[in-house]
Amino acid sequence: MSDSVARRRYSLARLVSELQRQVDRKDLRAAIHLAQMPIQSRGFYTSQASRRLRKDPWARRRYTVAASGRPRLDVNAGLSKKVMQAGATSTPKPVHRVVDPERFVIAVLDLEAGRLTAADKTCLAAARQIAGLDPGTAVIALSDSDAVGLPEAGADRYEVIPGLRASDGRFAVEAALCSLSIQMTCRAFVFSDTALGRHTARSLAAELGVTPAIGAHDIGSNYCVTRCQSGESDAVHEGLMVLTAKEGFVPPVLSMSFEAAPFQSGVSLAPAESSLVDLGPEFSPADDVALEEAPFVLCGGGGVRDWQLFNDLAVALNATRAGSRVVCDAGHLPRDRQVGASGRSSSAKVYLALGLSGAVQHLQGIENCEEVLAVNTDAAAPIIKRADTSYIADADEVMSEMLRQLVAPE
Amino acid sequence: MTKLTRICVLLAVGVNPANCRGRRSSVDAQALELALRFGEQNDGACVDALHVGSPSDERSLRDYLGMGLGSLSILAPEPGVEPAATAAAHLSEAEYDLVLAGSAARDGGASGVFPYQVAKQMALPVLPDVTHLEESDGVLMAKQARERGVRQKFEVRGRSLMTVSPLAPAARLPSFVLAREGTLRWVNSNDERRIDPSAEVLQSPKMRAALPMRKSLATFDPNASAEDRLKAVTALKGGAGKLHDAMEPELIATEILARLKALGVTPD
Amino acid sequence: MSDSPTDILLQPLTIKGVTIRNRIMSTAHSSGFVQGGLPQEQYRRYQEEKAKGGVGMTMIAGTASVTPDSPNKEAGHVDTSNDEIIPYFQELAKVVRSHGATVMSQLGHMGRRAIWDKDYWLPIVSASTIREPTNHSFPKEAEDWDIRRIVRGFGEGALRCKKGGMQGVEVGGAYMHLIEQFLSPLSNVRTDAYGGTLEKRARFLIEVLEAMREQVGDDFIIGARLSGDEMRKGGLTQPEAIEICKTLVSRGLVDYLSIMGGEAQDHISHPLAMPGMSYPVAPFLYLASAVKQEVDVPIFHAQRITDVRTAAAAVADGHVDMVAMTRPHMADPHIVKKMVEGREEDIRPCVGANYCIDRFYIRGQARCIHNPAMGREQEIPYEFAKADESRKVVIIGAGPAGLEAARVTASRGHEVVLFERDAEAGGQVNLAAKAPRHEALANIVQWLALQVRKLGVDLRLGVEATEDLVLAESPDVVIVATGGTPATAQVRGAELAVSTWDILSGRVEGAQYVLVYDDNSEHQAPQCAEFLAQRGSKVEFVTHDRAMGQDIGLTEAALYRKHLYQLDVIFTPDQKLVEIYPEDDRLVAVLESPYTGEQEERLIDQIVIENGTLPLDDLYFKLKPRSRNLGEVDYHQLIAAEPQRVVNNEAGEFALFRVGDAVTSRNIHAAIYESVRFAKDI
Amino acid sequence: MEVAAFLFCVGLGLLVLGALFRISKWRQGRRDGEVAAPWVLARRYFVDVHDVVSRDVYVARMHVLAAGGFVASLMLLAVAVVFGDGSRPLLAMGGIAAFLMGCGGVLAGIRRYTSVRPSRVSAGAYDLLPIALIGLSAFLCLTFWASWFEVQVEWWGAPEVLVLAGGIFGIMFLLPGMVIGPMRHAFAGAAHLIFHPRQERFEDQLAATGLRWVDLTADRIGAGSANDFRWQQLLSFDACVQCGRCEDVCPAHAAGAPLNPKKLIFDLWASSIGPKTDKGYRGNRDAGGEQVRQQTTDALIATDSILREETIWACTTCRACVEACPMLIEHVDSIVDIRRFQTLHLGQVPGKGTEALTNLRETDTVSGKRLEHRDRWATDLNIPQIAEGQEVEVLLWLGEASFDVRGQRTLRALIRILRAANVNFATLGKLEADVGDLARRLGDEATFQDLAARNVDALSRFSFDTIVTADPHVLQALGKEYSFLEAEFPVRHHTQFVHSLVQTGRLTVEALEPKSVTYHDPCYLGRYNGEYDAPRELLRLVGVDLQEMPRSRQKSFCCGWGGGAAYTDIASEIRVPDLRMQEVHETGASLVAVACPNCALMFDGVAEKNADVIDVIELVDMALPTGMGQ
Repeated sequence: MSDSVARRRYSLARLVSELQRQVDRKDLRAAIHLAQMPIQSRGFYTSQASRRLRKDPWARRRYTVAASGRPRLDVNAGLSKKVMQAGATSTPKPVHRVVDPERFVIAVLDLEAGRLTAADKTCLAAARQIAGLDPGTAVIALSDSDAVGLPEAGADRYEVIPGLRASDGRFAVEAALCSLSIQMTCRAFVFSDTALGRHTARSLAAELGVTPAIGAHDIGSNYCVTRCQSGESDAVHEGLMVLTAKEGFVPPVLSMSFEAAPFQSGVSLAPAESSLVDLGPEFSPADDVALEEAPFVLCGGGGVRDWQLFNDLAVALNATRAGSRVVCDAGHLPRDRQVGASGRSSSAKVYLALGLSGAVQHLQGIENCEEVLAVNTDAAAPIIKRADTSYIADADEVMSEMLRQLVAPE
Repeated sequence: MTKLTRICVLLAVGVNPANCRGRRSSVDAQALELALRFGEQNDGACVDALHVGSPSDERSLRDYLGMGLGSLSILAPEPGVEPAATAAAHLSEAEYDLVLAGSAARDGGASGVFPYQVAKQMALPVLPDVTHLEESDGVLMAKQARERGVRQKFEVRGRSLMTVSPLAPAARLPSFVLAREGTLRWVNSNDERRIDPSAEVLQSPKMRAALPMRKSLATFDPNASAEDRLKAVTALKGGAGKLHDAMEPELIATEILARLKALGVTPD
Repeated sequence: MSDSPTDILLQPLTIKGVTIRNRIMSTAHSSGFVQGGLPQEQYRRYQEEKAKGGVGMTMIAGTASVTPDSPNKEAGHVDTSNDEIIPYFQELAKVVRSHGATVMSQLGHMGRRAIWDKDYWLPIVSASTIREPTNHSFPKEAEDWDIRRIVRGFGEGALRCKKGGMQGVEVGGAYMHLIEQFLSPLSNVRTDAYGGTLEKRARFLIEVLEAMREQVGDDFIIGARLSGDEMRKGGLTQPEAIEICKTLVSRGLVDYLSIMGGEAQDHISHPLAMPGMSYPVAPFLYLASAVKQEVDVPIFHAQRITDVRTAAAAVADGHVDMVAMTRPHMADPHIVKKMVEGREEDIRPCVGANYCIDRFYIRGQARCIHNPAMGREQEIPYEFAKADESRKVVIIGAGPAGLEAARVTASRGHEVVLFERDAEAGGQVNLAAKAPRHEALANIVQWLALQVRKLGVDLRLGVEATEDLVLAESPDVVIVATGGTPATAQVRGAELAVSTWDILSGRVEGAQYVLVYDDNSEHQAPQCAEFLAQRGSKVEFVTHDRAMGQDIGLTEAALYRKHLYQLDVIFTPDQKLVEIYPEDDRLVAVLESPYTGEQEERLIDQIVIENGTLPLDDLYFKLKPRSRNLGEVDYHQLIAAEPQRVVNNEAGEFALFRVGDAVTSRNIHAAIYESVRFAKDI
Repeated sequence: MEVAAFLFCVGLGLLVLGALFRISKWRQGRRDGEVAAPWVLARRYFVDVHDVVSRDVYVARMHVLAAGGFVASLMLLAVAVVFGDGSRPLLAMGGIAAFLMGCGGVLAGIRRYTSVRPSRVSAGAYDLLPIALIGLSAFLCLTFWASWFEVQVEWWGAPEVLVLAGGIFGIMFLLPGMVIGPMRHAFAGAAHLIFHPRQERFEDQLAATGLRWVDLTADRIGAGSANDFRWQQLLSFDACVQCGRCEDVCPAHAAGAPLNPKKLIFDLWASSIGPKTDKGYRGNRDAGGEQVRQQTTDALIATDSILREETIWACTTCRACVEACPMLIEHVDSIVDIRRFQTLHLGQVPGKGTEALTNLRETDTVSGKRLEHRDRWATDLNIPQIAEGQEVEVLLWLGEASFDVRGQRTLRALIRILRAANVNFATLGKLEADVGDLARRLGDEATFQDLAARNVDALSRFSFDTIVTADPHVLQALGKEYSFLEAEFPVRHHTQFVHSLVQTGRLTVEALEPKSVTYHDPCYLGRYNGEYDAPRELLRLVGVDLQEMPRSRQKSFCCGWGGGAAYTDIASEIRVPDLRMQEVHETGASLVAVACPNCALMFDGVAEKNADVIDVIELVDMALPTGMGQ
């Protein structure tokens, strides 16, 4: 695309951002045009030169200038449409309330920097499955720090118990949870299906003397099912359940929103000396991690020309590589790197899309990504709609810049 | 602290996922592998193994022997005897510094709890999903497999029980001759505590023939308005949609890198 | 070595003693291949090809009308209202089953979706008198005797299917046909026993199923195709749909359910009910899945499941028991065969252009945008026999026409050289794929290019073929598929305008105020308008026609409207562009109403004209005198699918054919069809 | 004459002592297996050995002259001395014989001292042979000449003393050298021919291609140290001439893998009955084995052993070396013996070998699949499964290939053909376990015998005329290696069976449009089972024009899969299949026809192929008259 074109886009978009994106481009332009027009004509006037009637269809729409100084249309569905496209507004969900509940479902969350992980959401959804909409049963979300998004995820109550997710193998956590189950009727303890979650589930089960259900794929109000004996048979767990839910087998909570009110169980962790000392994490080469697992995916599209650069950047960032169908067809990346409806799907924390236009089918593959960053020359590309942050620029230029800054000494 | 010397690996009989045939549990074998390697690297460390339960499937148990165990102790509690307590008693007697077990010897939700029951009886801390064991100047180091390829490092001061992750190094091929010649040693323990039958019934899940599993799809709120339902199907999830235009590549790069750091996906 | 992920699709499924060999089927759909209300050879061959290709089950008919007041004879539908059908069913069943496939038939009544002035000119009937927006019929409200006779019709129809060797019958209760017209509050405002509560609205369906069961007995498969959610304000909701399904199953009225999403009452609901390339893959799978959760009969599902991997996942994850790949089977009836042979990449993909549906609506017969053999099985084979002698074939132009010609001649065993001026193959299709929502069109040429490469065609990209280059190959056959170049309108100042190609290719950037003038009535102009508007231009769409996209079929036309209106494009039909002249730094377009002769002007920044293409035929005319047939084509032989035998010039060195837009401005299907017609006999 | 007599006696004496010494070495080996009567020597020497030697005419001539002349002249000398027979004809013959030996010496000299010398022959002591021959020849000629003219030779005279020196050197080099020096092969070779570890090969070449059964209850299985070998094997190591013919034909060596069959035999000799070092070795070494190694322990494979672990796993068991060896040494047997020890005693199998064996032990398939899924891919074909009491013509053995898309394509073609010819066939369904070829080649005799038992049990329950398989490894296992269970099944390779179908007119094929095709002989079909013509016949029938590769039929070059090499995957400079595809390319053929799913797999894996890979049977399928086999 020629520079002049690019520049035109920039200037346009600057105007747009100046108007804080509430005003759609076309209305802005219409306003500008309105200013240019001979006022008296109302869009109908005879051309001096040709003596023919001249009509401006746009002028038929009446523009006024609002107090805000922004142009506003009185009859035009267009504006409201655009706002809806931004996806922000949708009808608020009804809130499900529980008043002094007597039965409880305990959901123990891992959290990642105060945010619910995919596994945590599944965990809460599973808890919700068990509690249902029974006004007498409350889902309590336990975590060791404050979390956002609990109401949507299905928590009626929440409590922060510091040190809850300490992975030092001592039984303090289990003890605490046990005491919970003694002081109130717990129907189930649900954990995120992660190393830590499974661990606590098993050791709590040992503590309570019940059989845990790790990776339950079918969860109802009073039962959950796990698959065993090489898929030959199902184990149906009932009574007091200690479980983790198999990823992808619990329907997400949609129709309702929940109170997520603070809760005081009064339990706390008995300070105990542990012989296991956590020395922190060690990262492994990202390209060895499966796409579905990868926390950080670097995805290249047709806009990427320098694939050496792309690969170098992936290494430098320790990101997992991925590509669009076109890219994999062309052999720039192996087939198992293709993201999309007919390829693999990603649920990355960060999905950095470079030079990727984003066909519908590709976007299907990244629906569950938490944050999408896009670099693309075409402001009209579908990926821009999907992205949380988009940059209108040439992918290769940005890549080499990133690489330069990564290697450059601080 | 004392130099770690004595390891015991809890070994169960597993099932091959492809056909229901019994075999050495692959992850238990990995636990044994970890122990054996540790033994090879640290002379003086001795590796024992214990199978709790009836030795119904001798061939599978012998495969463990084939990995280089001189002998495998078998603790076969009487029916009705609490296996974990029995095992715990046996293990504490021998005063092992480290007890290893596979994270889940078989598939199924109930699997993998036995080591915890034992640990509870022995009051040992449990470190789950270990992939790596090493001793450097008297200190035992372990690595744990976490989500997304992360390995958490731990320093172990004192006795503990660890479960070994399937991501640990693959188990060696059993030697036919060693398997043939190794000895299965019957042992017993002083704790013959009985299981409370009522609790038994209460806990153990009911078995039934497998029903088809159903993955839950991204469904849409059936009570939402028709338009919303339609949009949910046809329009894909949209992001915050912040658009930066006419920014210099240099600036973009800086911003992206900063964002990546903020989200903690790039190592500092 | 590994199990293919698609293996799961090869598991047989048994319903009431009928074993379907795999989990892939084709649903009932209108094709227009049924003549006189009877499935005859064309339709038989069409269904047989899928059976040959390994499909598990094919559901024939797309509305097999059970009474005369539902369209049949003149509309290319099946007429099951009398016994005449039975022998035709028997023949069809014999043929399909001989290849190991299962065959069933759908039964239906279109109610108000029928057209009154066709067939027997009988009054149109529906649940209520509400007018049907797409086919414009004003229905009468079904009286008690209407209901009686139609219910009876379903029963007798079912029996005729059974006698006809069908292995099951299905009630067409979706796509806003009569049964859905009763089920849906949108079309049923009755206050009697057949309207009001869900139970009452479902009564008609239940009576129909009971009548059928009574006729065919308990050991015969009866299924129903229903909508899982109409997704229309005031329409049938998901909970209601599930409720209906549960009732049917609990009463043992159905042996399976086929669940789809949406309905088909007006223009815009059609593209949703038959989602094409503008929609995500498998958008409505969740509806079928939700039903499967509630009932324990096998669940079938269709709607934009275009590739076998998606299909496999749908079964493996337990959402459905059978996956219908109906349009994909039009693009390539040998899906299963190729899948089991590990040749997935050789499956001609359904790109979702919906040409099949749209072509049926505007011209009465379904065609696949890039599979010319569909519906022409008598004329065009799927596997080409080797030619007796290997010839040297030179093809100029690697657009759809040239690529298809290369594919066919190469698989006939000829030595093929294919010249392409551009750096990549694809021709105008690459341009069309630049249009919003139409990226998937590129798969048409991607697939052809892959096949051509596999067949070892000597593809010379970036080489502009000249007379000498062609003759240097001393060819036996030359096929000129050079395509065309945009034609500008015959108006004064036309040189001031740009073409849709200029815009879509990005050669010319869209200006602020643009007038798009459509003198083609096809996809090009609306695509270009959408492209411009999406990039911020204010577009006025002017055409000489009654409306935008006159020759675009139902589903695509609706989608263009939807998106262009959303982008605030203004439509100005019934205006002719007569002159363009500059004023200051802008342009003035002079429009004239052909009806009143009045002229008016537009002061704008840019004028885009779509006027089809003019053939690029210099090379053709250069080669013509040296060819044996002097370029002449014998249309009788062409229609009879015989080899071209014209010889006008004994001294001629080669046979010369011209195909696609190199002849005259048409579309993708025309180009590909024309190629294969010549190529198959070379 | 007396001098000669004296020298001769001394030489002979030393020879006897040396022989006893060698025999004592051989006796370290295990006593096991039958031996033949001495007189078979002549036939085996003049037929079997000659077969191989005569492939190199020059060497053959040289050997006849040298060895013949040597033996003859010394015998005549003996007669002359012992019986004091000075008769002129005898002396004349002696002179001539001695002269001919000299000529042999000259030929040997030309081969070893000029540019024609091939790199494969070993240097060192071997290079002294021509001098020894010529020296001895001169000495004997002089001796016989002198006695003819009844003159006394003045040995201390100026020139004579040289001749005498030559004579002494010659005698010592050739007589005692025959047991302790480089000429070992003369004595050991003769013994080897008589006591050959595979007596059966002299009755029927192909009978000896199956591996030997081992007793799994024995306390040592396979060869971990020298005395685990049978004494015949130790003897065979002694018999090596180091002519290097094996080295020339070895695919592993060609690919730069750490294996050189000649060096392997030397190492086996050195570490078992030799000097426990490879210092004395003067031939080409194997990749990675460049520096001299010294061995202290008895273990054949150890950190300091002469033999290295990767060497024994690099072998593809293609038997090219065995076929090429003029001394009929059985390299493959010894390699497998060592592998058996490595696998069954130590459980040490490199690369993917471990995984493959684990799968075989746990699931009866190499890739760890459910047996029930073996014909999943063919649901649409609904292949009949054999039932008890049912009579079928062909039992179709699907094999491991049925888990691989590539192999499935071949099997489809085969099934279409069987249907087209109205052959009544069925499969074993889930009763078919892997035949165990891979397990056995990887040294896991235990798993092999287990699988074999299972299969034999299944097969003996049903009645069929013949088993047909598309996999030569199945052909080999079922046909030859189950004999230890007294189980003999009629097995035929698909090319053999389909060819017979055409011959008996049950199947008709039409010629395809001309393609230029080359055919790759699978080792297990060719060298192992002697089938070279059926596939070629089929290719001829479908009317392709066959471009033979220089290395074809018996001389065929392995694809690199055999012996589990594809699984142990020992590093080499190039991959074996890449080499072979290069040869394919040189024929200019656009297609390489194979008759083994594993060859197909290997060739498909070649990065830049310039020829497509297709199974012979797939070509036949294409050539079916349209409409058939549907």
